[in-house]
Amino acid sequence: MVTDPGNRVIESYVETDNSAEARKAVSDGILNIHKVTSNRFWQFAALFGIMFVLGLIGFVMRLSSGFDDKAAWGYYVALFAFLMTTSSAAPMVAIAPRIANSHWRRPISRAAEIWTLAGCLNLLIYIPLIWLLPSLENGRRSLWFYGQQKAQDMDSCWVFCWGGGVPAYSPHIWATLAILGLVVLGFALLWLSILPDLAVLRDHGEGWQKKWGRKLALGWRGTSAQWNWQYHRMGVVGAFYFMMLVFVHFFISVEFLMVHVPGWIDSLYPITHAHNALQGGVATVMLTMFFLRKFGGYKDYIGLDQFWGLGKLLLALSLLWFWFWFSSFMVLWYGKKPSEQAVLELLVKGPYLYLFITIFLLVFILPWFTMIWNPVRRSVWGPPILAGSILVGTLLDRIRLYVGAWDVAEKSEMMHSMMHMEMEEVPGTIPSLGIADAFVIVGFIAGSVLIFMLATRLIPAINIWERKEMLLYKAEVQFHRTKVMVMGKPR
Amino acid sequence: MVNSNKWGMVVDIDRCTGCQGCVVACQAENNIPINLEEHFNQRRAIQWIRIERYWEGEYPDVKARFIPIMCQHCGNAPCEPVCPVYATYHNDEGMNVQVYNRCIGTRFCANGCPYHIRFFNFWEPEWPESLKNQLNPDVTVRSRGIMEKCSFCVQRIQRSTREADRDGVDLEDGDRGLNPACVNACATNSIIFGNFNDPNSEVSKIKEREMKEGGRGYGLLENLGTDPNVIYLKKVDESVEVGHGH
Amino acid sequence: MQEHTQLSNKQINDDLLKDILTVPKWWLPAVAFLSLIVLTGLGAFFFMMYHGLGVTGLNRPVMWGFFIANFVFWIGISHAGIMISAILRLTQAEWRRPITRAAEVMTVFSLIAALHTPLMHVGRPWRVLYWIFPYDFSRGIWPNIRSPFVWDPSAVGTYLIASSLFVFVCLIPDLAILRDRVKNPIGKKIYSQLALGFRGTPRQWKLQIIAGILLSALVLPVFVSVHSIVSWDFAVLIGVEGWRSTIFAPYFIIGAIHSGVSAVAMLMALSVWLYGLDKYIKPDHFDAIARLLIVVATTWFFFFFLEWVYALYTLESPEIALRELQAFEWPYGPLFAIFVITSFVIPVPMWLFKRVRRSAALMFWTTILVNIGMWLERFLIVIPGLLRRTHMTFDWGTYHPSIIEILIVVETFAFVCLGMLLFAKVLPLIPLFDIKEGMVNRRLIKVGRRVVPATIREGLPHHYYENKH
Amino acid sequence: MAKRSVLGLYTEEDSAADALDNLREAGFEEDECEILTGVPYPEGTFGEAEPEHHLYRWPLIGAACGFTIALLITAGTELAYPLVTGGKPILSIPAMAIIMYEGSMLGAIIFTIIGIIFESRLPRIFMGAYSEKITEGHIGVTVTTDETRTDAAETALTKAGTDGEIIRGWE
Repeated sequence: MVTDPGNRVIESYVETDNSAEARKAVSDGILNIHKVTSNRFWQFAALFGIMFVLGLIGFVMRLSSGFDDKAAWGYYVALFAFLMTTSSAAPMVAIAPRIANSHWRRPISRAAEIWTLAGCLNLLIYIPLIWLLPSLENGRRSLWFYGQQKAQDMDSCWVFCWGGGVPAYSPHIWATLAILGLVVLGFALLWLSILPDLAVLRDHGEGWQKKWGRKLALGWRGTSAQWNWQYHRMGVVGAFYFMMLVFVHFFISVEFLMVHVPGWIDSLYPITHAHNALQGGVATVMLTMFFLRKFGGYKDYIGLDQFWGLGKLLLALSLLWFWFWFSSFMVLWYGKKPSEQAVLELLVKGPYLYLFITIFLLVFILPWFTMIWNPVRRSVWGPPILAGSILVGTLLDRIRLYVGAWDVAEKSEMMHSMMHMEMEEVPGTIPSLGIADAFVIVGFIAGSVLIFMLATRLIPAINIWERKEMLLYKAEVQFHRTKVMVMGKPR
Repeated sequence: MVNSNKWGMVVDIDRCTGCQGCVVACQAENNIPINLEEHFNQRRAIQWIRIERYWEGEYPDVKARFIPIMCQHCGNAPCEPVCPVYATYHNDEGMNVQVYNRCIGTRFCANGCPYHIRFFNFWEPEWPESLKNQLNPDVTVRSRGIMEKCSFCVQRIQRSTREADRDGVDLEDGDRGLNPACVNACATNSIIFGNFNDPNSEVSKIKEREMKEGGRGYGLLENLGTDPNVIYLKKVDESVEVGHGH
Repeated sequence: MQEHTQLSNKQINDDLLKDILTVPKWWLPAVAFLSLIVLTGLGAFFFMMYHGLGVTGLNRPVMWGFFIANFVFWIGISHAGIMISAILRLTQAEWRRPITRAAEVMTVFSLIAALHTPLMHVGRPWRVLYWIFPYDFSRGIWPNIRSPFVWDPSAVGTYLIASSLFVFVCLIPDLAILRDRVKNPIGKKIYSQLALGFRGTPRQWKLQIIAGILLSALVLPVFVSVHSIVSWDFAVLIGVEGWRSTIFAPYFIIGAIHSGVSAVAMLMALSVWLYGLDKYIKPDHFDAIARLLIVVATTWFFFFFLEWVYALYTLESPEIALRELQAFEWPYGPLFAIFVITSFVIPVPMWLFKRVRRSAALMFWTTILVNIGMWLERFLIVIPGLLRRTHMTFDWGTYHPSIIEILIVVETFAFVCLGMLLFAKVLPLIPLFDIKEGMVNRRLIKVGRRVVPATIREGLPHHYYENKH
Repeated sequence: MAKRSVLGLYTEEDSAADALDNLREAGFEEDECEILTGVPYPEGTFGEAEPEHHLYRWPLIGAACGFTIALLITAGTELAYPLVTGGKPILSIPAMAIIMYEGSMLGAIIFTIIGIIFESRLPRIFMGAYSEKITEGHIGVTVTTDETRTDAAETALTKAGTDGEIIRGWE
C-alpha cells in the first residue's frame, strides 16, 4: 500500500504491458526485419568486399617491402591503431550503460557488441607488427625499464632494478597476449549476450539461421538459473573487457609510439589514447545506429533517446578530448626542455601543424560547439553527422601521431641510447602516402564494416531479450491530467 | 629601448681554490645579513654566491672539488614566468632581475629554480651594532618575507654605465668598477665577468674557444634548457664531472 | 532496491527542520570547542605574520610545506561536493536526493578552508591583493597571467562563486518552507527576504529542476579545470623531477574525487548520527556511494600506477632517486606505506562486501582511512618532491613542520566542521523539496511476485516520451 | 484598476485540477490562474499550460561576455606591461586560454543564476493570497484579477470542493 505526500492512498502498483502478446510482438517484429535481406544489402556487401580485396593486396605489398624501413610502415600502424580505437572500443558502449543499468542502451548494446567480430582483422594486421616492435636489446627505454645487459649500467638505482632487467623480447610477448586477450574476450562477450537470441532463432528462425541457432545456442532454455548467470557473466566479462581495452591502449601507445620518439615522456598519453578509443567507439556505434535505422529497417526500435543518450556521451567525451590534450600540452609548453620542445615541434607544430588544426576542428570544435545546442543534440541527424566528423578526425589523428613517430624512429639514432634522449632533427615533411598504404587503410576499414554486415545476417542487430526485458520496467501511465513515463530500476 | 649589453660570467673550476673570498665580498657588497650558525642549521643561510664542495675518491687519496654557484641569469629562467606579480623578470641586459618592492613571497620561484640560488628572508635581517655603518648605500636592505638572489651587482654595472655615459667613453672590459664584487675578490681569477654581446670581451673569447666540441665549457644543468648566462669551465682532468647535470 | 517508505510533506518538514527550529543539546559545546580551535589557529597565523615565516619549518629547498599540502587536500575535498551532486543530477540517480546539498555546502566551506593556507603562507600577506586581483593603482603593474598562481585565483574564485550561487538557488524552495514555519519574527523576516517570495507555481518548479541540471552541467567543467590548474602549480616547474609530469592534472582530479566522495560518505554517516536522519539516508545510499567509490578508487590507483611507471620509465637518476626517497627512506617510507594501505589496500576490498557497504559505521571508518591516506598523498607529493636528491648533493635538505604550521592545519579542519554546524543550524542540510519530489515520483512496478521500485522520469523533454519503442 | 487575488486550498490533485477547469469555464484567462504547490509535480499534472522560458539563452550570452572581458584583461595586461619572463612570448596564448576559459564559465554561471531568478518571476514583492498550508502539502489555486470578478472566482473555486478555505489578498 503506497501513500503520497498528503498521506492519501495512491494506486499501489503500476501496470506494465508485459503480456505474452507484447513480448511476442517484440521478438516477431525484430525477427521479421532480421530475416529479410534486401538487394541493396548485397550490393553494398559486394562493394565492401572488393575494397577488402584491395586491402589484402595492399597488405601483401606492404609485407613484401620488408621490415627494414620503419618509416614506410607508419600508415600501416596508424590504421591498426585506428581499428583498435574504433571497432575494438565499440563494445564499451554496451558494457558501461549495462553496468549502470540504463534503459536507453537496450537497442544499442547488440550492435556495439557485434563490432568485436571485426577484432579478428586487427589480429591479422597485428601479426607483422611483432617484427617491427623495437626490442630491449639496444637498451631502448621501455616499461620494463631496460634489457639485461643494461642492468649493470644502472648504478644509481638499487630498488627498481628487477633482478638485472627483463628478457629483451618481453614487450612483444606482453603486447601479443594483450591484443589476443582483447579479441578473445570480445568474442566471449558477444556469444554470451546472443545466447538467448540464438535460442529465439532456433525456435522461430528458418533455414540456415535456424540451423546455426541450434548449433550455437548451447541448449539455452532460459531457466532462472541461466538468466541469473547471464547477468553475472556479462557483468564480469564486460568489466574484464574494459580493463583489457585500457591495458591494450596502454601498450599500443607506449610500444608503438613513445619508444620511437626520443624524449617523449608523456605519462598522460596512454590515458589519452584510451579516451580516444572511447570517443571513437561511441562515434562508431552512433553511426552504426544511424545506418541500422535508415537502411536496416529498425526505424521503430532505434529512437530519439538512443541518439540523445549517445549524443550526451559524445559531448562529454569531446570536451574531455580537449582537456587531455591541453593537460599534457600545457606542461610540455611551459618548460623549455629541449627534448620536450622537440616533441611538441614534431606532434603539434612543424610539418603536422595543418593536420593538427584539422583534427582539432573535427574532433573537438565542431562536435562540441554544435552539440551544446539542444536542437542538434536532440535530433536523429545531428549526432551521427558529428560522429562522422569525429571518426575522420580520429583517423587523421592516428596518422599524425604514428606516421610522425615511425618517421622519427627511422631517422633518429638516439633511440639506442638510454640517457638524455633528444631528437637531433625533427622531420620537416610528412612521409607520402603510398598506394599500398591507401589500399590497406581503405580496404581494412571496409573489411571491418563487411564483417559487421555479414554478422548481422546471423545475429539480430537489435538485442531481443534486453528489448523484451524493457517491457517489464517501462510503462506510460496517466498521472492526474498528464501522461508520464514510469521507469523501473531492477537490482 | 634595446640595449646592446648581455652580461655574463665565466667560472673556471680548474682555478677555483674554494677560498670563499667571493662569498665574503658578496656579503659585504650586497648588504646580506650575517649568516649565524643557527641560520645554517635551519638551512636558511643567505649566500648569493656559495662554494659547493664535493669530496671525490676514497680515503686516503681523496680530493676536494669546489664549484662556485650563483644565479645563472638564465635566458629561459624557470623562476620568472611563475611569479604572479612580475617581481622577477628578464631585463634587456640579459639579466634576471629581482624587484624587491613587488615581491610578496609566494616562494614559487624558489621552488622553480633548479640551482637553488633564490633565498627567502625568513627573518628580519639584523647586523651587529659595529656593522651598521658598513652597509652599502647603493643596495636595498631586504625586509623579511621577500626573495633575493645574486644580481650580478647590478648597482656597480649601473654606476659604471652612468659614469661612462657622462665621460662619453666606452665601458672597458674587465673594469674593476664594473665587475661584480665576487670577480674582484677572486684571488685566482677563476671568475670572469663581461659582455657576451661584445665580441672582443674576455668572456666572448672564452665562450668562442671553449663552448665548441672538445672545449671545457658547459652550462650548469643545461639539459633543462634554461640557457644560463654563466659558463663553467670544467676541471682539466677529464675524469671529473662535478655538477655536470643530466 | 530502495526500501519504500512514503512520508507526508508535513512529516518531512518536521523531521528536517527540527534542528533548525530547536537547539540540540550537543550543539553549543561543539560549536564552542570548534571556535576555540579556529581562534587558536588564527592566533598562530597572526603570530606568524608578526614574526615572519621563520616560525615555520620551511627552509631551502623546502619552500612549501604543510600549508600547500593542506591546500591541495582541501581543494580535493571541495571537488566531491559538486562532483556528486552534478554527476548524479545529470544521470538522474534517485539516491542523490538526500545527499546533494550537504555535499555542495561542504564544497563551499572546504574551498574557503583551502584558501586559508596559501594566502597565509606568503611572505607579506598584507600585500596579497596585488597577486590575486588584476588592478593597477599604485604600482603601475599588473599580475603576470603566465603564472599558475594567477590561474589559481581565477579558477578557485570562479568555483567558489559558482558553487555558492548553486547552493543558494537550490535553497530557495526550502527557504520558502522555513519562511512559513519559523515562528520568531526576525527569523521569519530574514527567511522571507531570502526566499524572494517563492510560492511554488509550476513555472518556478520547472525552473528549479532545470536549474539543477543546467547548473550541474556548467559547474562540472569548472570543477575539472580547478584541480588541473592546482596541479599545474607543481607540474610546470621544470626543475622538480617529481612534479613535472603530464599526468598530474587528471591524477589530481581523480585523487580529489576519491578523497571527496569519501568525505561525502563520512558526512552522510555523521548526519545520520548527529541529526538522526536514518529515515532519509538509508543503507541503500551508503551502498550506492560505496559502489561509486570502488570505481573511483580503482581508477585513481591506475593513474597512481601510471605516474610511477613513467617516473621510472625516464630512467633518469634524479627521478629514480626521488622515488626511492618517497617510498623507501625514513620517514617517508613508512608514511608512503600508510598512504597506500589506507587509501586503497584496506578500504577497497572491504567495500566489495555488501555488509560493509550497507553499514554506516564501517563506511564512516573506511572513508576516514581514505582521507588520512589522501592527505598523506599530498604531503608525499609536496615535501619529498622538494627534498629531491639532485645531482648537487650540497643542497639536500630536510623538513620538520613547526607547531605553528600544525595549528593552522588543524584550524582548517575545525573551520570546515564549524561551518557545516552553523549552516545546519540555520538552513536544512537535506533538500526538503527534493525529497518530496522523490516521494511524488516514486512508483512501484510489480513483476510477477517481485516488486521493483520505479520513478516518474522528470526533467526530460516531452517528445522524449512520445517516440515509439 | 486594483488587482485582487483569491486562493483556494485543496488536498486532492484532481479537485485542484477541477478548480482550474471551472475557472476556465468562468472565463478566466490562463495567465490569471496559477497553481501553488509545495512539491514539484510532473508538468501538466493539473492540466495547466506549460510555462514557456528562454533560460538556455542566458548562459550563452554570459559566456560571451565573460570571454570578452577575460580576453581584454589578459591580452591588455600583457601588452600594457610587456615584460619578458622565462623566454615566453609577450602574448602567451596557452596561459591566456586558461583565464579566458574561467572567465567564460563564470559569466555563463552568473547569467544563468540571474536567468533562473528572472524567468521564475522572482523576486516577488507582494505574496498576494498565500497560505502556509501550501508548503505542508496542500495545493492552492489562485486567481489574480480585478476586484469586480473576485466573487465569480470564489464560486468557481468553492465548486471544486475546497477544504472550506478561501483566502483573499491584495496584489
